[in-house]
Amino acid sequence: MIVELAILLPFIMAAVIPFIYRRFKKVHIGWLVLAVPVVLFSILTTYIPRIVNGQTFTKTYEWIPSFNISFTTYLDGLSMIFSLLITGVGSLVILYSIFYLSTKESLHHFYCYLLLFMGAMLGVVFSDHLMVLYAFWELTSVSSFLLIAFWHHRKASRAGARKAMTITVTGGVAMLAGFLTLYTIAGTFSIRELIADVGIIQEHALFIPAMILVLLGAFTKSAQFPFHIWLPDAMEAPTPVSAYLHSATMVKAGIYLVARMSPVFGGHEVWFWAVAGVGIITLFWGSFNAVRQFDLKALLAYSTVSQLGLIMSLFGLGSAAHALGYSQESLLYTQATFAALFHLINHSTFKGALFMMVGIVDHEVGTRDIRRLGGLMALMPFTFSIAVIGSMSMAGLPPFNGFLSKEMFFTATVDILTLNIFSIESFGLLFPVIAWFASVFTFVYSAIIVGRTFFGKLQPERLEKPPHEAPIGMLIPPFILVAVVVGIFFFPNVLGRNILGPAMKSIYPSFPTKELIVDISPWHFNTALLMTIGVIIVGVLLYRSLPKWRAVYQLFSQKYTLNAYYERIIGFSESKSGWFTRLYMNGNLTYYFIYIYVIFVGIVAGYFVLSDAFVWSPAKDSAIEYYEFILLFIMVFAAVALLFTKGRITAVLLNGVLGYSVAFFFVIFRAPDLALTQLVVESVTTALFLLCFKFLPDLTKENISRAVKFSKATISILVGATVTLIGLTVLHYEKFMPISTYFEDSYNLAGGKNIVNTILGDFRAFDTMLEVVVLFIAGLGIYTLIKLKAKKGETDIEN
Amino acid sequence: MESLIVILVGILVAVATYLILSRTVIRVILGTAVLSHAVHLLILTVGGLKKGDVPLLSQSDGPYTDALPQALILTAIVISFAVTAFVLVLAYRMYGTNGTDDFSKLGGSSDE
Amino acid sequence: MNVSQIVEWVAVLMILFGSIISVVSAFGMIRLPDVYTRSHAATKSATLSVLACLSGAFIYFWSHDGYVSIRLILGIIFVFITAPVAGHLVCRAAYRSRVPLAEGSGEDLLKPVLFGDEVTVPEHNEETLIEREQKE
Amino acid sequence: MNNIIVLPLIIPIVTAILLVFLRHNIRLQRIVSLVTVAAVSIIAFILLLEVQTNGIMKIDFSGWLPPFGILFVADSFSMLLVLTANIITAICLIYAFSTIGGRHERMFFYPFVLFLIAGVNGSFLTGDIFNLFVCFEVMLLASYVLVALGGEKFQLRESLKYVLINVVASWMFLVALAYLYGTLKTLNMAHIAVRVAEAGQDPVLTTVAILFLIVFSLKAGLLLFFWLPGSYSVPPTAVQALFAALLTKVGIYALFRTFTLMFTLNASITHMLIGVMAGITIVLGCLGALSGRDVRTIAAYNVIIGVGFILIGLAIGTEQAFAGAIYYLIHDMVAKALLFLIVGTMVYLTGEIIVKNMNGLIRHYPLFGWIYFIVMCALAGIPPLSGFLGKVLIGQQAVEGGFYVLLAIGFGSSIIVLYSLLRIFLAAFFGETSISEEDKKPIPKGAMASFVVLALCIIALGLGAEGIAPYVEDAARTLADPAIYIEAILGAK
Amino acid sequence: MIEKILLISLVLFMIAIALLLYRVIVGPSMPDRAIGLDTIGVNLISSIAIVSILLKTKAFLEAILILGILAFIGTIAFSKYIERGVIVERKSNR
Amino acid sequence: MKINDVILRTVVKAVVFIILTLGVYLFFAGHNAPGGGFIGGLVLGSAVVLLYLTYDIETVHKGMPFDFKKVAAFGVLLATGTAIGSIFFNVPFLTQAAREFHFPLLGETHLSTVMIFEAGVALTVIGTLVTIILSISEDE
Repeated sequence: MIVELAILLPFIMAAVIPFIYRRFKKVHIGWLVLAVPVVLFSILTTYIPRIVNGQTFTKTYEWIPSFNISFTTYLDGLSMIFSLLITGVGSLVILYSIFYLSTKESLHHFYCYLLLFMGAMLGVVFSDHLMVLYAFWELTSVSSFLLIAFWHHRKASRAGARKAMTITVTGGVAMLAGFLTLYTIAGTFSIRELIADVGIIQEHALFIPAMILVLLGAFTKSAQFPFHIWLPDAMEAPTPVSAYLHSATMVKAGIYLVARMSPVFGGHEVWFWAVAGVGIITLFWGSFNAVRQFDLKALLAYSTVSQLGLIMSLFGLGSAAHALGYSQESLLYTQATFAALFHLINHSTFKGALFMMVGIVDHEVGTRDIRRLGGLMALMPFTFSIAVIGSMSMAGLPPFNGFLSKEMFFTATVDILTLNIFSIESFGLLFPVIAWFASVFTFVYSAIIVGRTFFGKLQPERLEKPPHEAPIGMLIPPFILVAVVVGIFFFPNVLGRNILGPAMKSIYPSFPTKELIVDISPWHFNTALLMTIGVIIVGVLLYRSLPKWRAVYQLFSQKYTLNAYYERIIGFSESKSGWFTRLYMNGNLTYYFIYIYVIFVGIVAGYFVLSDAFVWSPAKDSAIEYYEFILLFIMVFAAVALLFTKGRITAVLLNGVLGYSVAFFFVIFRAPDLALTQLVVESVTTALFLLCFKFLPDLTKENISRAVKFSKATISILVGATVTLIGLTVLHYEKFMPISTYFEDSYNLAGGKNIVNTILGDFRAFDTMLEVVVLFIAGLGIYTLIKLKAKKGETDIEN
Repeated sequence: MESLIVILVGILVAVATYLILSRTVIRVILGTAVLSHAVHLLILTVGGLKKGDVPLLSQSDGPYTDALPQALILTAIVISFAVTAFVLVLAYRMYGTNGTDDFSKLGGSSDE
Repeated sequence: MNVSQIVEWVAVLMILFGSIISVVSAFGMIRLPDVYTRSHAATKSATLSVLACLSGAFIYFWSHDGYVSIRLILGIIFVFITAPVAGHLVCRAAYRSRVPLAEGSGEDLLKPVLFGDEVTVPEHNEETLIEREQKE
Repeated sequence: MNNIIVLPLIIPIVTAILLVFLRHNIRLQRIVSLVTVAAVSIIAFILLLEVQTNGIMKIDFSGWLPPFGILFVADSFSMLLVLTANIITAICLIYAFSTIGGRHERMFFYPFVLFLIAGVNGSFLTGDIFNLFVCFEVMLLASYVLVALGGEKFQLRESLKYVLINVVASWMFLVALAYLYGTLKTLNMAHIAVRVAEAGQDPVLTTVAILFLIVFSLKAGLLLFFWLPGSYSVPPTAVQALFAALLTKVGIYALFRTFTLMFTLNASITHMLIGVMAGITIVLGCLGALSGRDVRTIAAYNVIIGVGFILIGLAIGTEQAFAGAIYYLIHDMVAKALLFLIVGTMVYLTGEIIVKNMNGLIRHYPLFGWIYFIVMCALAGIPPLSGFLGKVLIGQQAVEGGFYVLLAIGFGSSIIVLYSLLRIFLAAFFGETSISEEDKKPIPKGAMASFVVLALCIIALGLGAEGIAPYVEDAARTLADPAIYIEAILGAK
Repeated sequence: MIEKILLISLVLFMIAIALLLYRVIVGPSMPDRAIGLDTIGVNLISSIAIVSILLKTKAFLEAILILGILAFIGTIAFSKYIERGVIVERKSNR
Repeated sequence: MKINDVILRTVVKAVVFIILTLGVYLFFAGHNAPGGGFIGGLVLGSAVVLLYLTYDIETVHKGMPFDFKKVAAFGVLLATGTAIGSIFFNVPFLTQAAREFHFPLLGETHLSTVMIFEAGVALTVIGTLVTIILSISEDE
């Protein structure tokens, strides 16, 4: 069906593109790619009537049914908006890219990434299953990483891509944790089922953590303050990518998530303040910073940040209606959500157009620096008109769609003051105030875009290429977008009823749809209009006096920007972790042994002492003879002498003495086989030591300080004591009979009278077999070790 | 007797640990050798000492001392022999190529 | 006291004798001044002690259990054959690695034969000879 | 007769010995070793299927019934690991064919690899704790030789450290075994479980359990991973990959067996300890991976992070968490093998080990670069690749069990993993290349094939996770309920 | 009585071994140690014989012979090491 | 400088046979008395080592032209082979076959495949021991 097709088609195409690219050398491969979004867009539009009628489409395919992970698609009003944006803007962007990117670029990569991205985005908006949503979510991060790093020979591209990936994936992981928490609460991964279980979910103790984690994902993706820093750097991508990712898709994923999850989380105070508050701060911070930018794309990036903040805060304000439940009063707040959805579309249109406009300027002039631009109006009239329409819409001026949604935004911020929950009375006034200031800055930077690029003096000597109008193909897509910008202004209610209404239904499932649809009137008079007029007046004044107050930005030292903090955190953690790692992983085996022994004593002895398990009952010991004392004494003597001996031969002989004494103990303890083996093995070991001494140096005195010696001795004694104490306790642990009594019947069972040997040769012959293998490996290993020597002079590639 | 042997094992382990914590290769290897002695004694001891006769059916009619630990020790002795031999050769090859047997000079973590 | 008991006693006394000799030889090992004299204590008296002891054990098992242990006989023969050779080899090694004679040993007639007229006598260090060899 | 269970151990041993006789016929050595490992993989697969129908299978050697004799036990958990281990070994062998070089091949490289895999298989299969020690030693000795194989200066240096630490660890294992025998007087794992249950796991037994925890932690690289970064960066690439895929996993397997079968009753202490150790391990591993400047070190610290993450599953201790840990374990084996193969090849291609000094590899080796990208994503747990499901299951159970700190550390680690690997990708694969078209070394076909196969495994394990779900679920069920295992070994009580 | 005498003998042997151990550790020369070790081996042989009688078992009689063999081989190896620095030569007399 | 080893060599010729006898005895005694494949192998191996000690590698190699690595390998093969044999008889792995035989000279003798297994062990031990010692000695 359509939804599966919508997700699959881009992926299939992405997989095919690299292979057919080689056959398509002559024709721009983009034409082929263009078919994908166009087809999808047209099919999706045919579904609009059914969606308006309240139909939804779901389909489930099993993925990992054992763990409740299934691929469930869900098409409703909300996903419709986003899917239309993705495919619609996608078509235009691909059309634009055909003219923007020459065939010399590695187009197969480009379109492959782009299609992956498109498919992933569609997957995000069509998934009903949280895990699948997460999967596509991460895929958007990955594919956007690839798109941003498309010109990976540029250092800035790589850095931007890395930042984008790091931040969005971090958010994604947090989101995953949030989803898992939701699953723990509700026992389902399906969003629809979650919405159905809202009651249970909100009661749960983990509700707020889950919410915050999910929001982290949304905020990072949508470049909300303070995670917005990746977005300006991501402008290193080719302009079509910026136009696509940062106007209509990638950054809207976070918005989508907030919208989608608001039936679950909305209505909680934390959600309201987090979404609305972060949104409004982002709005202000983005617009404020956009003004200071000299790079047109960076300016647009900050403007995107700010506009996303606007949409986000609208969703936050709108979530108040969830708290109130369905009532006439709460319908006042649903209008905020309606405005959010409306602005979402509007923003995509004008921002898409503006990005393409900047791309054209960049492409035809060779620079995006507004200090070098100016006076292009006459040379690039079409581009100029796109810029004017886009900017005016962005600034919120009539007769463009931005005006309408901006007005609705103002209305919403004012309306929210009537709310009497969420302790709105203390901070509520900040909303309209900040919104108004932000809009002033928005006006200013919109003016900058037009004014600095197209008015003023032309500086041909500072441009890379002689400026001229762009090819028609590059102009068509932005023209279509600005046409939509104007069109929506005049017929907003077409959009409102057919597209926005069903989406409202998805966000407020318990509300009657009709009541949710706001009748947008282009011509109106209210507080918001007054605010807009104020914005225009102050904005014009500020734009005029910009050079004078630009110095304000100098107050914000470069050292203390968020970017600088990000870099510093990364740098700090890399250097400090390096310092720390090298501190303890210093390559010195002695240290490693110390760590191991300290941990051993700490944990084992620590537990042993704390659990009070120590028991010792010497009375149960067997008798002891004098000569055994002497033997014990000899062993202790030899062991201690081993510590102080200076010659290696003596040391080895002392070790031999220990071994022989052990063998003698084996004799005393009635273990003839052991005694024999130990005797021979000990002799052979000693002989091996002597053999190897030909190649080894004599012992040298270790010049170590008294303190080191003391600490080593302490560790050793502690280790010895631990072993002893546990051993003493174990000695008299008499809860069980040994299984070995069974073996005493060895003659009847295995036909041998030597029990030890029958165990070795029959009962546990498997051990013996492997032991022989071990011996063999050691022998063979020694042989290779000696025979295989590194060739001298040969430079080794391994290191 | 058992307690004494366990204490002896503790002493041996302490000595072995001290040797293992020293910087020269030979001492460390000697430490592992001493440690293996200690371990073998320990296995035998916890299995019970002098609780019966030599585990040979032809020599007595029982009760016999626990034969299973003996079998385990035999396996362990062989393995420790194999390992010690290998370590020794490795040590002298290392000394031959690196020219020092002092671990504090053999730092060179791979992160160079 | 029957015969077997007497024989047992003889065996035990042989063992005791062996042990005493052994301690004596051990004292010799401690007290004697240089390696050559010590080897005398080791090879001669210690061999005597072990032979006495093993014979005692052999006799004991023979009379007590009626068990003729071929392994013990082999052991006696083996020690009997090898102990002198071992002593010889060690002494030769000692001399060749130039372990000095005790003071007051009198004239060393072998020295000019083996080492010619080298004047310097290196310290008795196990490494010296090896180092020399490696240099060669 | 279930003699088939012993084949994964005995076939490699026998062929390894036969290869010693075929020392100079390298071509035959290659074929025989590959066929052997492939055959073992097939046997493991058959057994895996059998276990599904027949339940846990066992073979009592020489017919001595447990707890008296030694036995091999095939349950889903062990068979899954045996299967994965052998498939990976086969792939690493293919890589080795084209890269290891005749010097190594004539010096019994293939026999040692076969011994290694025999030891690994034995460790996975055995049902007797002393036999586990012996199997460990088979594996370890082979690994000692393989680390040092080549005789380079740095190699000998690091391998000596590796060997010495492992020797000490082995003797500690014996100490723990001594205590175990001293208290429980038995060696059969199932019988131990029964006796521990009878004694109610008093403090003495818990002490023994903690001793085992320390010992196996040393093998698994849980907290006591000091030997790991050095020794994993010196041997030939194929060996590195094998080590990364197999060695620590055996320790992890042993930890799972110890604390799901034998010492389960004092979980508040033991599992808490495992959790704490796993957390610290991940943090330290992250610090190392973050700061690493050379590719091998970064890869080695990633192994450590993986170990910690898997053991979070053990620390949580629910059936779903076990399932997650098993998924992640399998994923980790495949992905780490591939990562090490790629890293080794990068070093070979550029002649550099420092990340900063590499550049632009993707220009000459596009497929190679994209495979790295895939493994990077898989290790970071990005869906739908192999690391995803394990991460999700463990994470979900961590939430459910209230292990929030572990969850945060575990999930945080995947970001660090991504960051550290992304740095390599951006520096070494992207950017301008300084190697000209003429100077570029070709990647041997066999090596490339092994990358592709492993990458396909990663994708298949992610997308087709359902394919192994029945086995994983069965394995997790057995781990969660030791009674199943005990009953299969000792008969119904 | 017999047992007591045997025990006394055993103690005496042990004392002898302890004394010889002093020689092994102190040296001063390598041959001293070699001789000391050889003698310890010989004394151990005797001790094992006594222990066998005490424990009333013949299980350890192999150990006697083996110990003798090892003491011999060890002494030869040691003396060769002292004398020539190598234990096994590739070609005789180079 | 030639060092003459006449005394040593003369004695060793006799001694080696004692050792070999003991080794073989230990090997066969294993089932009922202390001994067995491992210790027997070690003793036999030390006899070989004694030969190498008193003579030199080349001389001994002329008399015993074995590659001891392969001896060891053969030993392992023998040990594992008896184990594998049981697979073909459809009895549990490693099951040993045993039977009482009546030999004219030896009387009742218990013969079983354990013997072959133990022989494998012994061969491995000999082979490995000699391989190790020779490898080290040959190293320059």
